[in-house]
Parts: sequence; structure tokens; C-alpha cells
Amino acid sequence: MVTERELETVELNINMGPQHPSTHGVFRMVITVDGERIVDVEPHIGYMHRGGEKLSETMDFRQAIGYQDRTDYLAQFLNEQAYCMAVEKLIGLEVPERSEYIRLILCELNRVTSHLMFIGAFGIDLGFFGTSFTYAFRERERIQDIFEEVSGDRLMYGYFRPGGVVWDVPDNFVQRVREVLPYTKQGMRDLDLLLTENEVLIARSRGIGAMSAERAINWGLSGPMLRASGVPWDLRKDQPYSLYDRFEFSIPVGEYGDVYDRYLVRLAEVHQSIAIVEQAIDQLPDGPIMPEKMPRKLRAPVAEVYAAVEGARGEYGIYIVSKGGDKPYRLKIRSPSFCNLSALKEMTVGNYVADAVAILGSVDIVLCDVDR
Amino acid sequence: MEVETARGTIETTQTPAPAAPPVPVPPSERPKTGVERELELLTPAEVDHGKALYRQVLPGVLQAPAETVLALARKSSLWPMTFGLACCAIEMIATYMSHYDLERFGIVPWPSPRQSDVMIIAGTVTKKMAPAVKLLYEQMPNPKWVISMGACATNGGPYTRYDRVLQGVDKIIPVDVYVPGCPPRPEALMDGFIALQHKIMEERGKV
Amino acid sequence: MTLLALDYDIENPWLDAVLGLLVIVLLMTVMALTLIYVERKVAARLQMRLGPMRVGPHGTLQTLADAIKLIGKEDLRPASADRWVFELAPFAIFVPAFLGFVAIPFTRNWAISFLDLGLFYIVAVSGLSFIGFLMAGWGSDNKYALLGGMRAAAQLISYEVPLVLSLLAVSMVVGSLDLREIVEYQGRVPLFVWQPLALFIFIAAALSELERQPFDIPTAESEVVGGPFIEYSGIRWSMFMLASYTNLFIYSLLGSIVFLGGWDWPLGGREGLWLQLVWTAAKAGFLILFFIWIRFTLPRLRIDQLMTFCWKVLIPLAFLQIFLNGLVLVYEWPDVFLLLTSGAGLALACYIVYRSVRVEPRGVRLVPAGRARLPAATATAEGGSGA
Amino acid sequence: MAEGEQPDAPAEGEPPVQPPAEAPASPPERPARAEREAKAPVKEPPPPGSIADLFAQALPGVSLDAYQGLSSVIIEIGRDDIPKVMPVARDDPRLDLKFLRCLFGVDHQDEGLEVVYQLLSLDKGHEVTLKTRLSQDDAKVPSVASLWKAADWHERETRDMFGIHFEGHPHLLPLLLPEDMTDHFPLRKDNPLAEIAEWQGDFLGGDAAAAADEEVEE
Repeated sequence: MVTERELETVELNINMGPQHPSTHGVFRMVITVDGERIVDVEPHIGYMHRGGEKLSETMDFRQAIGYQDRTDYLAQFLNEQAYCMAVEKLIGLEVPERSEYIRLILCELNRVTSHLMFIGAFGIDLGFFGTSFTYAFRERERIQDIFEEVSGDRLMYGYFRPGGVVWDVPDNFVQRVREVLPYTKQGMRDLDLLLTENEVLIARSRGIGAMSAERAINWGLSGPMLRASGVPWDLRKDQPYSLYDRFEFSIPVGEYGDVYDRYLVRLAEVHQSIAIVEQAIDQLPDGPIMPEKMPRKLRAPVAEVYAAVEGARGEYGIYIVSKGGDKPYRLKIRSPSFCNLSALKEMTVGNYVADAVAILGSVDIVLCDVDR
Repeated sequence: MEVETARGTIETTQTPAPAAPPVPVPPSERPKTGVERELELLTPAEVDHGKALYRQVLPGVLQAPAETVLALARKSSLWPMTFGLACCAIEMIATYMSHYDLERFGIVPWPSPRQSDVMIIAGTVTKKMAPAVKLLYEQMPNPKWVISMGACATNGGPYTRYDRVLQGVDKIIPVDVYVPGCPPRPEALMDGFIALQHKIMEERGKV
Repeated sequence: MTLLALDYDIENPWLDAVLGLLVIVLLMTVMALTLIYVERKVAARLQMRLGPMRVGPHGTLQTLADAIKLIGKEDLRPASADRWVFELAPFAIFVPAFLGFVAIPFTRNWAISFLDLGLFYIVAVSGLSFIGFLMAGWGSDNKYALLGGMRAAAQLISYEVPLVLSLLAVSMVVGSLDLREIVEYQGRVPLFVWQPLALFIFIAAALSELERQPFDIPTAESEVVGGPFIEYSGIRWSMFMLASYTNLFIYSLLGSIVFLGGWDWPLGGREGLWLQLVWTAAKAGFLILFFIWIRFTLPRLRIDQLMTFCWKVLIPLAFLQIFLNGLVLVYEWPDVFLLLTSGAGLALACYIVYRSVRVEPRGVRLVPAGRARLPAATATAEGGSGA
Repeated sequence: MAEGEQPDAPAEGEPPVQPPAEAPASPPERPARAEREAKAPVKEPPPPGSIADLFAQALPGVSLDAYQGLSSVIIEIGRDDIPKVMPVARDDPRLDLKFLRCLFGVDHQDEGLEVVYQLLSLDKGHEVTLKTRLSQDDAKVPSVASLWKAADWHERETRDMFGIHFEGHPHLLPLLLPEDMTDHFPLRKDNPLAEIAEWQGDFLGGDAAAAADEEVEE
């Protein structure tokens, strides 16, 4: 008796290997596919694990700034601020007013450049062949010129120090920032026209990879990923640090937490950051940039401290365990991309192969931040 | 514990597993630790200059004038592979964008290793990533070159003391042009490409 | 064959065929190289870049340098690849692309051969290329290639139907399949005036036949990394590129002849040979620029959206178009009714596309305070919060 | 800030670094600076009404050694109390610690390994740091991956780096290290970093700078 076997398809597992145009660097995803629908996703990370934490333990507090830049190389100022806040809280240093303002302005501008990079890469993932990238990079280059005038380097600034900033900003800093903001707004209008109203983009990103609010909290997501799911949690508002309570700005919050919402939240965040910079640039006071009585060697007491910053990808925190002496005994970096990426499997299973690329793009990971 | 390789020793400071057995078991029977298994993967890639199509068809006939024409063609259409590792990848992307625009030199990034001639190692090569880099290098068709961009790819950069990081990509694949900087500026990468073009013109006919 | 209006005919058919073949191969390789160059320059201009500049004046020799370099590359074949299927795949894609030129008339009396079933022949030949994709996908024994090959097969077959139906609707109005008669029919009024819906369907189907954005699924760069062509290198891969750009030229030429009036429309077609040739080429160029412009402003559709768009939107609209044409032609209503019915169909098509995506406007609410939705921070909990 | 006078440090357990202005008139043979400061810090009890009290109310039977750290309340609990404490911490309406911020290990060499949990409540706004101490040889701790899914990857990473085994974790495979490397723990203190051929430490601010600093003190 021949049992008639209905057409069963064999599952094929595809290895989106460490080198893949849309994995934003070295991230491997083994996808088990039944036809075009994804059955199982197994992310492999660790290809960029280069020991930033262990190397920071052999450097004294001023030398380890370089590793913070290189951990999340798209939001460098935000990482440096988190590290400096942790060291200042540990040693008890008071940052003068002018340095706090300079740090805040540079951090918000850095958030704008990081989100511009996301918008460019998001277009590439959906198939824009570079048009969104070049428009986003046009604005990014202008803001990067200001960072270069301030800190002397295009990407790895190393400009903040525990206690303030290394040297004062150039004299035309205020005028340069006021010059660049209209260009950025015009650039955002262009990108908005190109991307947001695009029917094919809406069709490709609406309702995909949705994440409900309590699942997002359970997975430990933070930043635009959490706010897109409808949880209005922003460290600048809920655990205010630095001078954020002096400016009024609002937090964009999405509803469904799908790929399109994350894109809209990041787009709106850029406008909020520009608003903050406009308010802050008017109130930039003069005065010293370093506390006048800085000890030559930063010695820390035996204590533990945690300082977190609302980074471009989420909550970037530094936990320092110190046993006296000038070197941290253990430095833990709470990296937002690591937590956001851990929820990838739950968002991707059930969608198509093309959606896996869009979802990975919307999580906006930086691989050095994931593997540290 | 050093591992002798063609180009110099990859010396790592792996002390044996913390719970050292009292009687040291001779290394042959001792089960290989993860580190030793990984070191076998990190042997340098051997380079064989395959036969280009036109040499198979007309071995000696077309030799002399073809080299200059071919070298000029290869020089002016270098297709790199979209293969960014770490922070240098952002500067590489900035070089492709409209402000610096590498396409003026005919340089277009191509996704698959089969269609690309240049491999830009833009970032730190860790020991977990090294076998993949070697495999990609071997997949590229033959007149191929490697640009090691940034301090991390040249000798491990700021992360050179950590034992999970390969101290320089030239331990596994032959590198043609080293671009200094951490990360190198877009102009430095363009200068690296121009240096590679001069090198292609000089070594025409030999490769 | 009448070549350059010299009205001599070669009695030996074989010499005639070889001469025609020579014209096609020479003309088309030059045309493909210039098309690649034009695409790279226009794409660069769209992205505020300069495009190739250094190779020859304004980068004109860039594609020539690419071609010579690709010839000089090592010829790789994966060990586990199925040898003959892998090596014959480029020819299976390359040959149908060139066969299409046999029947396309460039001017009134200049073509390789004037077939009275020209339209039918071109559509039949252009349907063969998906076999090459399948062979490339299966032959190169690579998961990405297999996925790309399957996608290519699904897409090309299903988009062949609306392409044929839209051309059928046009030939119903004209009453013949001979391309020269189609052009003569458009003496006073071009066909896209009478058949806008057929033009819309033709352009959508042509974009998908060429695998250009937004129907770029088989060789999707960000998902399937080059699709079936992933394992090809050097000269084999360049044959794929050549074939895809030749296809682009064929479809834009076909579109300019069938819909935009070819060499006849505003000039009345009495002028000399050269002006007709320039006029046909200009219309084809316009369509090419339109395809390039679309490629760099629209993202990629997903495979299931592609299929639903074909089977649930394009094909019903094509049948609707044919039905309306039949209605108008049988009852001899005046020609203007063709315009009205087809225009209404086009409006319906645009509305369907608009409605299918824009379910309800979605915005992001801006929350001024921090934990707005949380109860006022209870006194006890406040004490313990951050430093 | 008063001139030259070290600001009155907030109620910190340990006075911050001595200001250089105040010349220590201590005898010449002083113990090395590190030992002098490494004496056990006095633990400051947390302010009344803080989360430590909420924990005490919610978990009467469990021994909680709570003290006020620099940035949040730190509570040390025993290893086998974890299956009791963690579910209550997450589900108790008063505590409501639904957000696991961070989970990592610290290698205290001879004082054993330590696992640190950082919990945060989005609705209540308070946060807490829970710590457990493990001995070096049997580094086992029950896993909390079933309570917070965020812990899944954090625990795999801590196992990679410190060799702490989390019982009950669904698939405790190496995450940051190659799949087959389960016997090499990079972040442990007994794994020294590779030596650069000529270590520029003394130039960059190693002992010479410390020595130079000593003279400045005298």
C-alpha cells in the first residue's frame, strides 16, 4: 500500500556569513528557511570581541578614554561622557558649567550624526542602492567638520576628560554650530521626502518585527527600540544627568514597535536633538573648562559606581569596580546594541528572508559595541 | 607558547588551563585546548597565481603589449569587496560617498568576493574572524590585492595586547598596501589606492 | 536585407544572415558598454557624485577598462559546481538577449528582417532568458545562488503574462503584429494616448523582466548577494552584465516603437533615414533614463508583494484593458472612447496601489515629560531613585 | 567651592583622594599608598525608606546585607537565595524590577568570583544592584534567564569570560568565543595581556610618573 506523501519541503539553512553587505559589519546569522519563510534564526557574534574592557583595566583613568570611542564608533562623544561621568562620580570631581554645556552640545550633535548613519544604512538594506547613504552623509560630513575643528580628529575624538574637556572650543564654535543647523534641517527634509512617504518602503517595513511593550522590557531593549514599542523611557528625562533638565524637549514614542516605527522614532529624535542644541548654544557660558584643583594623578577610593547615558542606540552605561589606586579593577560596559540584538530571533522568526535584513537594519547595531 | 609559522612566530601568552594536572600529561595525549585548535586554523594562506584566461588560450603569443594594456585596465577598474570590520569601515564608507567619491577612480564596491579584485581589511582582525578573512581571500579570482587599512589591521592597533586579537592581518594573508591611521582619513585611503595603482603598473608582466 | 537604404539585396541567404549578425553583435556590444557608462554617470549625478572621471576624458573609457580587466581575470569554477550547467548558463542568458534584435526595425526601411509577426517573435524570444537564471542558480551549488535562481524563475515567468497581455491590447487596436504597421498606425496620434493603462502595465512588466529596481529580487544585493551570479567571475560574469544591459536596450526600443510612435509620430515619417533613426533612439533614450531614475529612487519589493502585485493587480487590469478594447472596437465607438476607458483603468490602478499601502497615517506621538504614563512618582519610591 | 578646602564629601563611606595641599606629616617609612587605601571601606547603611527596606518587607526570611554604594543601593545575597529573591524582585508590585539592566562577573582573585545583577523599575523609577559571591573552584549559580530574557546573552557572555556556570540556562554555549573554546576564560585576572616588545609604560605614565608624583607630595 503506497502511502501518498504530500509535498514536504526540506528546510534550507542559509548562512548570512560574517561578510554580508547588510549585516553592518561582522555578524553571522544562520537562518533556517522553509521556502522563503524563516523558521529559525541563530545569531553568532564575537567576531569583533577585542577586549576593550580588559585593556581598560591596565590603563589609568585618563588613558582609557580611547577605548570608549572605539567601542561604539558612531556615538563617540556619548560614550566618553558616560565614562567621564562614572569617573567623576567615583573620584568626586566637579565639572565646570562651560564644560557641561560643551559636552551636551557635542553629544546631541553626535546623536544626529549617528541617526543619519542609521537612515543611510536603513535605505541600503531596503535596496536604495546608495541614494539615501549619500544624502545622509552630506549632512554627516558637515557636522563632522565641526567635530574635527573641536577635537582634531574625524572619528576618534578623545576630547572629554574626567573633570571637563581637554582644551577650549575654537572661538567661532558658536557661529559654526548655528551655521550647520539649517543645513541639517534641510538635509532631514530631503531624506524625509525620499524615504518616509515612499510607498515601497512603507510596504516593506510596516508591521514587520513588531515588539510589544512588556516583551521589549523583558528583553532589556533600550533607546529608540524601547520607545518605538510605546514605553516613554529616556534617561535624559527619567534619570536626568548633566544639564538636560534645563532644556525643554520631548521624546518621540511609537505605537506598534515595528520597523517603520523605529525609523520614525529616530527621525523625530534628530529634530529633538537639533532643538536641544539650538537652546544650549544660546546659553553657552564662559568660564574655566577644568576644575582648577585637578590632582595630577586620579586616585579612586575603594568603591563601585555606575553611570549611564542615553546613547544613540540605547542606554550606554559604565560600571567601574575600583580597589584604590589609579587603575579601575574591573570596567564593565553595558552596551545597548548587545541587549537590543539579543531579541533578534524573537522579532525575525516567521517573516521572510528580505524582512530579516530589514529588521536587522532597524535594530541599528554597531558590532564593536555588541562584542566590545 | 610559540607556534612556528612561515612569517614569524604568533606568540600568545596562553598559560595552560588554570587547573594544571599534577603529572604533566605529554601534549600528544592531552586533549587539544580550544586555543591550540584555533591556532591550526590560523596558518597563512598559500598564494598560487592561477592562469588568467588569455594565458591559457594564447600562452606566449599575446605577451608583451598585452601587459601594458592589461595593467592599465586593472589599475583603472579596481573593484573592492564590501567588507568592513570595525571603525575603519565608517571611514571607508565616507570615502565612497559624494564628498570624497572613490568612483572617480573607477572603484566600485562589489558584494561578492568572486567579482572583486581588492580586499580592504578595514578594522581589527580577531582570531575568531581570521579563518573567514582567509577563506574570503582564497575565494577571490587571481590578480588580487589586499589593502590593510588602519593600525588594527596592520599590527593589532590599540588592541594588540589582547590575546584574542591577531597582531596584524599579514600573518595570514599577503598584504600589498598598508594605510596608516586609526582610523585613516579618507584622503589616506585614496592615497593607498593610488599607491596600489603604481604598484600594479610596476609589477605588470610579473604576476 | 536593405541596409542603409542602399536597396541592394544579397542573393546568398547565408551571407545576408552573417552580415546581419555582425551588425547586431558590433552595435550591441558598443551600445551595452555606453549604457553601463551612462547608468554609472547618471546614478552618480543622482547621488551628488561625479562618477568615473579619471579613465579617459570624463571617464568615457571606464567601461572599456572594466571589460579588459574582466577578460584578464582568472577563470574560477567552484569544485562542487555542476560543470556544464555552470559553464553554459551565461550563453543561455546571453543568446536570447541578442535574438530579439532580429525583428526590431530601427527605421521604416532599416532592420535585420521585417517579420510580419515581429511583436510575437520578440516576446517569445525574450521569454527564454529565465532558463539561464535557473541554470546559473542550480549550477553554482551555492545556497544564495539557488535562492536567487528560484526567485528569478518565479518572477520572470509570472511577469511574462502581463507583458504579453499589454502588447496584445495594443495590437488589437492596431489590428496587426507587424511592428512597421504599428508605427504607421501612430502617424497622427501615438498609442500611449489611446492606451495609457497598457503603457503602465508594459513598463511595470518590463522593469520586472529586466530585474531592475523595484523588482530587483533575484540579484538583490542586500539579501541574496548577487543571486545566481554570485559564483561567476571574470569573463563569464561580464556576459551576464552585457546581457542585462542589452535587454534594457531592447525593451526601451520596443517601448518607444510600440507606445511612443517610433519614427513616425510628430514628423510624419517622410524624412530621410537618419532623422528617423535619431528620433527612435531619442525616445528609447528617454525610456532608458526613466528606468535608471526609477532604479535609484525606489527600494526593493519583497517576493510575496511582487507576486501579489503581478497576479492580483497587473493581470486583472490587463484583462480589463483587453475587454474594454474589444467593446470599443466591436461597436465601432469613436477612438476617443479608447482614451477614456483606458484612462479610467489607469486611475483605478493608481488608486489600488495607493490604497494597498496607505492603510492609515501613522505618526509618532511626542511625550513632553518623562514617565508620562506612570502614576505620579510615589513618595516612597522616589527616595531610592538614582543619585 | 571654598578655596583650597576639600568640599564636604557627601555621606560617602570613603573620603575621596586627599587634596595635595594638605602635607602629610607622616613618618618617612609610610606603607605603599595602595595598601593604605585598600583597607576595607566602612559600609554606609542605605537611607531609610529606600529600596532596601522594600526588599526587607517583601522577603522577610532572606538575609540581605544592604549598603549604599556610590550610585545605587547594593544588596549582597547568598548564592542559594537567588531562586527565592529574583522572582519576588520581578513580580512583587512594590518592587516591580522588570528591567534587567546588566549582569556581569567580577574576578576578585583570592576572594572568589562575584556576579552582579543590576535591576531597574521603569514604573517606580528605583534601581538596585544585587551581588552574590562565589568561590573560585565551584563557580555555579542558578540562572535567571527564565525570568528576564535579557539575562540569556549576559549569562552566556559571563560564562565565556569568567567560567561561571549558570545552572538552568537553556543553551549555555560560548557566545563571544569560538564555539569549541570552552576552557579559556580571557577576562580572568590570571590571563595577563600580551607584552608589546618594548612596553612604553614608564613613558606613558607608569612608575616614573608615580615616582615623579611622590616627589611632588614631599
